[in-house]
Amino acid sequence: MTHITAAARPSQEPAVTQALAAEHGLKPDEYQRILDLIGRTPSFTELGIFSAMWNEHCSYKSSKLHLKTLPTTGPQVIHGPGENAGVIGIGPDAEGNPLACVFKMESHNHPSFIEPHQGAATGVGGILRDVFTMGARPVAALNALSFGAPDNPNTRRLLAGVVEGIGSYGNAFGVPTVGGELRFHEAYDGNCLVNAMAVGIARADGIFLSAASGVGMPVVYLGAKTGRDGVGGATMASAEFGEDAEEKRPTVQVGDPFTEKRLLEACLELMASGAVISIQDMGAAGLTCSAVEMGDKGGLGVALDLDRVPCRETAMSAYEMMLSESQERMLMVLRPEKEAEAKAIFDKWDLDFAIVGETIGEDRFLVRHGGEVEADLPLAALSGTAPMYDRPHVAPPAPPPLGPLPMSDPVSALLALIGSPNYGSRAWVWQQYDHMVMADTVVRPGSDAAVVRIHGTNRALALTADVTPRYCKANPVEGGKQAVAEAYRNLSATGARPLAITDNLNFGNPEKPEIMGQFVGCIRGIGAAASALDMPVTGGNVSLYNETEGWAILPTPTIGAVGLIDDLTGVIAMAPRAGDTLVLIGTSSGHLGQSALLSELEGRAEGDAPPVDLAIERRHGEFVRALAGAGLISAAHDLSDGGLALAAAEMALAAGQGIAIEANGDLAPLAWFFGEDQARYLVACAEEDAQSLVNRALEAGVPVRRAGAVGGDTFRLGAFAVTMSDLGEAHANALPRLMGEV
Amino acid sequence: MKARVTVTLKNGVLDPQGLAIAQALSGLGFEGVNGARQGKVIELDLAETDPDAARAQAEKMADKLLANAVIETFSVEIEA
Amino acid sequence: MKARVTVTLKNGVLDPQGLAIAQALSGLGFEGVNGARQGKVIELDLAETDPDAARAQAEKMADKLLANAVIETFSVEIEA
Amino acid sequence: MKTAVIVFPGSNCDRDMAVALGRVTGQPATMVWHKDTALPAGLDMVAVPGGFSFGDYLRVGAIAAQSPIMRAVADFAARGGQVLGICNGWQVLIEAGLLPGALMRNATLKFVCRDVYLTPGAHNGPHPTLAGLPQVLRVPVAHHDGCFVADEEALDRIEGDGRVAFRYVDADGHAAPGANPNGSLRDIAGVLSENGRVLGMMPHPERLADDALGGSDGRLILDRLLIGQSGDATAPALPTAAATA
Ligand SMILES: Nc1ncnc2c1ncn2[C@@H]1O[C@H](COP(=O)(O)OP(=O)(O)O)[C@@H](O)[C@H]1O
Ligand SMILES: [Mg+2]
Repeated sequence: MTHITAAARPSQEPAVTQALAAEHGLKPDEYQRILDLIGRTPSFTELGIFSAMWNEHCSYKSSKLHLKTLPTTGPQVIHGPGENAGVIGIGPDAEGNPLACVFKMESHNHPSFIEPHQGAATGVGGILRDVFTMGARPVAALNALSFGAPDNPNTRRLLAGVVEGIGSYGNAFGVPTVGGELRFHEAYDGNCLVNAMAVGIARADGIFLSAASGVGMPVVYLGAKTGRDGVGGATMASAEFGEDAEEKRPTVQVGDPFTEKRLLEACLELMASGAVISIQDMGAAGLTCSAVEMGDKGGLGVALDLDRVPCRETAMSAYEMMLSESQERMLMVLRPEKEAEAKAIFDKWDLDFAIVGETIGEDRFLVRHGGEVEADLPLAALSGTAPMYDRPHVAPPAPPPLGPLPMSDPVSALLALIGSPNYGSRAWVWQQYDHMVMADTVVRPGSDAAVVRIHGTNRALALTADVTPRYCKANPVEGGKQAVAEAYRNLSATGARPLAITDNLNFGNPEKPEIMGQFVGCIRGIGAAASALDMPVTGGNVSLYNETEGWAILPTPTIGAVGLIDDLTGVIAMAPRAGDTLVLIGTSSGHLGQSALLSELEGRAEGDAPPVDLAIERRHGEFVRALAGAGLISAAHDLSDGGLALAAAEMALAAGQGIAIEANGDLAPLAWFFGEDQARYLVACAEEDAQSLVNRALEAGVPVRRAGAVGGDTFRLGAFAVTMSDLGEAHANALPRLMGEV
Repeated sequence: MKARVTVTLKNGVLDPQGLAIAQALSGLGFEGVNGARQGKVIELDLAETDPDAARAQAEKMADKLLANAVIETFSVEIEA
Repeated sequence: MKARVTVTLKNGVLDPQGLAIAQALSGLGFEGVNGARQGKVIELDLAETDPDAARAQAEKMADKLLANAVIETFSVEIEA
Repeated sequence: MKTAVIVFPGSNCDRDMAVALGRVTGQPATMVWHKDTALPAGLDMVAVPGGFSFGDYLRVGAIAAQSPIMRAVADFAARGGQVLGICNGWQVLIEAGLLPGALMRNATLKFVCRDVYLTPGAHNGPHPTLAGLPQVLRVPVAHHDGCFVADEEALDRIEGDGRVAFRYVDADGHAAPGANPNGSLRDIAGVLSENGRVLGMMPHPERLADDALGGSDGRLILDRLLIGQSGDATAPALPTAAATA
């Protein structure tokens, strides 16, 4: 091994000490682990490499132990967690070739809080790269957003910037952004959440992985040039915000969707040419993480010559190049005989293509720059010996008991809810996203799940992102289950068969036992639901330390889910027809604990979260899909936040038709209309089909009840009524009003 | 009184537009373009008639709204 | 040699961005903003070392690509 | 019928356009790379697709308009060939000098993606190129820079010549606040060249040309441009005059 001598270090580089290690986010015992591992003081560049590899973002040191408990297999799963994105089988294309869906969700929370437009844009860019690195063409994007209270002075600016940033990137790249989530809660005042999901389609026999193979193979750098962007970014993503966040600001990364679009086309051409042995995008801690991962997965070493890295700025040091987070870059191991062909493709697209190293037989990560060895480390140990923690956790305290019901008539309560930023129309958001490019969007945003046709076939993917953080805080296990169950329902309500999920686990500081308790509980719930509903977890992302001065976000494990529709004629939309009968599927107990009604109208977070019975969820979901398959229903919508009243109102607005929901003598009006019992759907059918629907339900052991009828221009909850135009105005103006546009 | 606020990206911040412009100029046969950076200029028509006060006002506006301090810097000129 | 090309909208051409800026400034409590217009500035790093030649070059570039004569005008400054 | 779709780096509706044209003509469209200098022979239509050519950097359409292929497109138009520019394609045709006016940032400053309603033509009925279309068509828009501007004199001339291809209207076919998604002057959604052979429009007919996607009014527009031109007696004869702005 070439030993690194202090004398070889450029003089301006700081001496490596425990204090410097601490500035890099390495705890004293972690620094000691490095000293033990390499038997000497690391160089500055090496310290940077360790800090990148061992921070929470790359090493998952607080979460790994628990993530391992999630179910990840199933007949549909081609690649589970561990690759850039999950891969599942989705049947053949028009020529009979097997197709795969490649999808994942990832957070860009901290960067978006610092610079909302660019932070969100680069988040979208990063997740798109994860998908096309695997050989898939992205066909859809979703985003789950959480912001502080509507009246927090930062909220508008962050919302406007994030939405603009997501749009600017996805729209220019040319992927339809078809769905997502948007919520406001004071717990996100100091930490917004931006979770971006991308979904792609590839030939199942044309998936590319990151594991290098073969000794002496050229390692190629592709895409944009390297600048000092985000140096230290991966470290930042894992640090709690504090008073000094201003000073920690690293250079902000700027997204370049034009380069990403060219990179996509060039990579897909390159893959088709047979030149690629393995490929990996450069994400957090770019060159470091990608090179180590390719070597580690392939059981090889990697030698890099930084003199050959295309740089955008002058005099970049090895440390800066190894930690740069410049966007729109890839690393590839190339079949040497294909070099000329590969280079021609990148020349055509005006992108950089440079051989920057090679694979080596020893377990070694060797980095040279300007004639010096800047790093010389055992490669496998960089990820293999990363710390892993079993952090102490306690079950969070039970929420206060459920107090008295609000004093409100149901229609006033509905208008307050549907006119609020949390439950008003999201059109203000998704109209800023091109949700139709690629001309395969069958069900646009604004419904349950979005439906995107598999190009050239008569089948489609259904896509959704869901979580109810209020529930997760009150009862992490039930909340975790509910997030998966709601995703399952959203897919089922479109007629889709749920296939698999990706999770994006956003939490506060895991070093606090209550936060760790939320994390552990949510994972238990997600795991149980994923098993029971046959939706294995194929990948995900963990974002911890979403906390500012001790103020943590609500536990927010966003679930992104994919389902399959075997025939486009079986797609069920949300809009019923005039004259239809509405049937409520599922049991209503009037559960108001942690309900939208209490939290939105009175800011009360009382009572337990609604319990989730997974066997019932499954039975009801299968029942709705069977109804859709039999052509018995004209519309379906799942019940979630705001219960029956909000679901019925959304269906009425989608149809432009009035709806009358009957009262229920067994429950208090607010409990009946706004209770959030799970496993429920509201479906619409022709009056003459209602009886056969009820008969089927009896056979299937599914409780159903007639809930109302469609038609007219009035919306009714029992004896209370509002005109459709007033309802529509409240719904449509909720976000424009927040943004000061109306 | 007219104030002109010029907002440019900080050094080191990626400027995709600038790169594309430089490439396009080369593509058009212009030689010797080592690089290009794009910024914006905002011309303000201010009621203020004192140049120093106008400058101070424009600087405040740039600080508060016209420039994004995280990635941009600005300069102010006052026109007679 | 650096050349700075400033491109602004011709008078009379609708400038939604300028309008929005003026509105936003008033919304932030700045008084006496009679109007705002937004343009762009492109800083070129040219190999040319003669100021006059550099100016001529930059003007050609502006003419050909950087400005759209239908709606915009431009001016060129050469920095030492 | 032979059609071609130009592909610039950053184009992203090129495939959508090719699929829709293929469906209308029954023949695959030829994709033509922006660095090419010639179009395939015997074309019935060249489409300049939507997207973000060159990232929309500098000025929408400006860099693409300087591409080598655009010289060939201009020659084709000058010979009376049919050219269709959608969204970014219209922006490119304007920058290339094939159509008048300019497309500026939307008045809301926001990107907008939604269905809009269009009515063909100016006050005195549709241009012959677009004759026979329904009075109201539903077609989506998706753009950030679709606000059509020109000086009053130019607007009067375009209108006077009957070269307003489409106007934004409400679902009933009337001008209405909120019907115009971008602040375009006189609600103009698309413009034709003097000879009626070059059409630029912001809405995307290729995106609603398939009932599986919830509508096919876009298909009617493409049908009219392609099939109407040879089969329909009301279609204008191939003019020889140059298609200039
Ligand atoms: N950030 C977003 N981006 C795109 N679409 C969104 C976003 N937030 C919400 N939507 C869309 O708005 C609709 C309503 O969202 P939501 O109320 O979360 O639905 P549900 O309660 O059925 O999960 C859905 O179609 C959803 O995809
Ligand atoms: Mg739902």
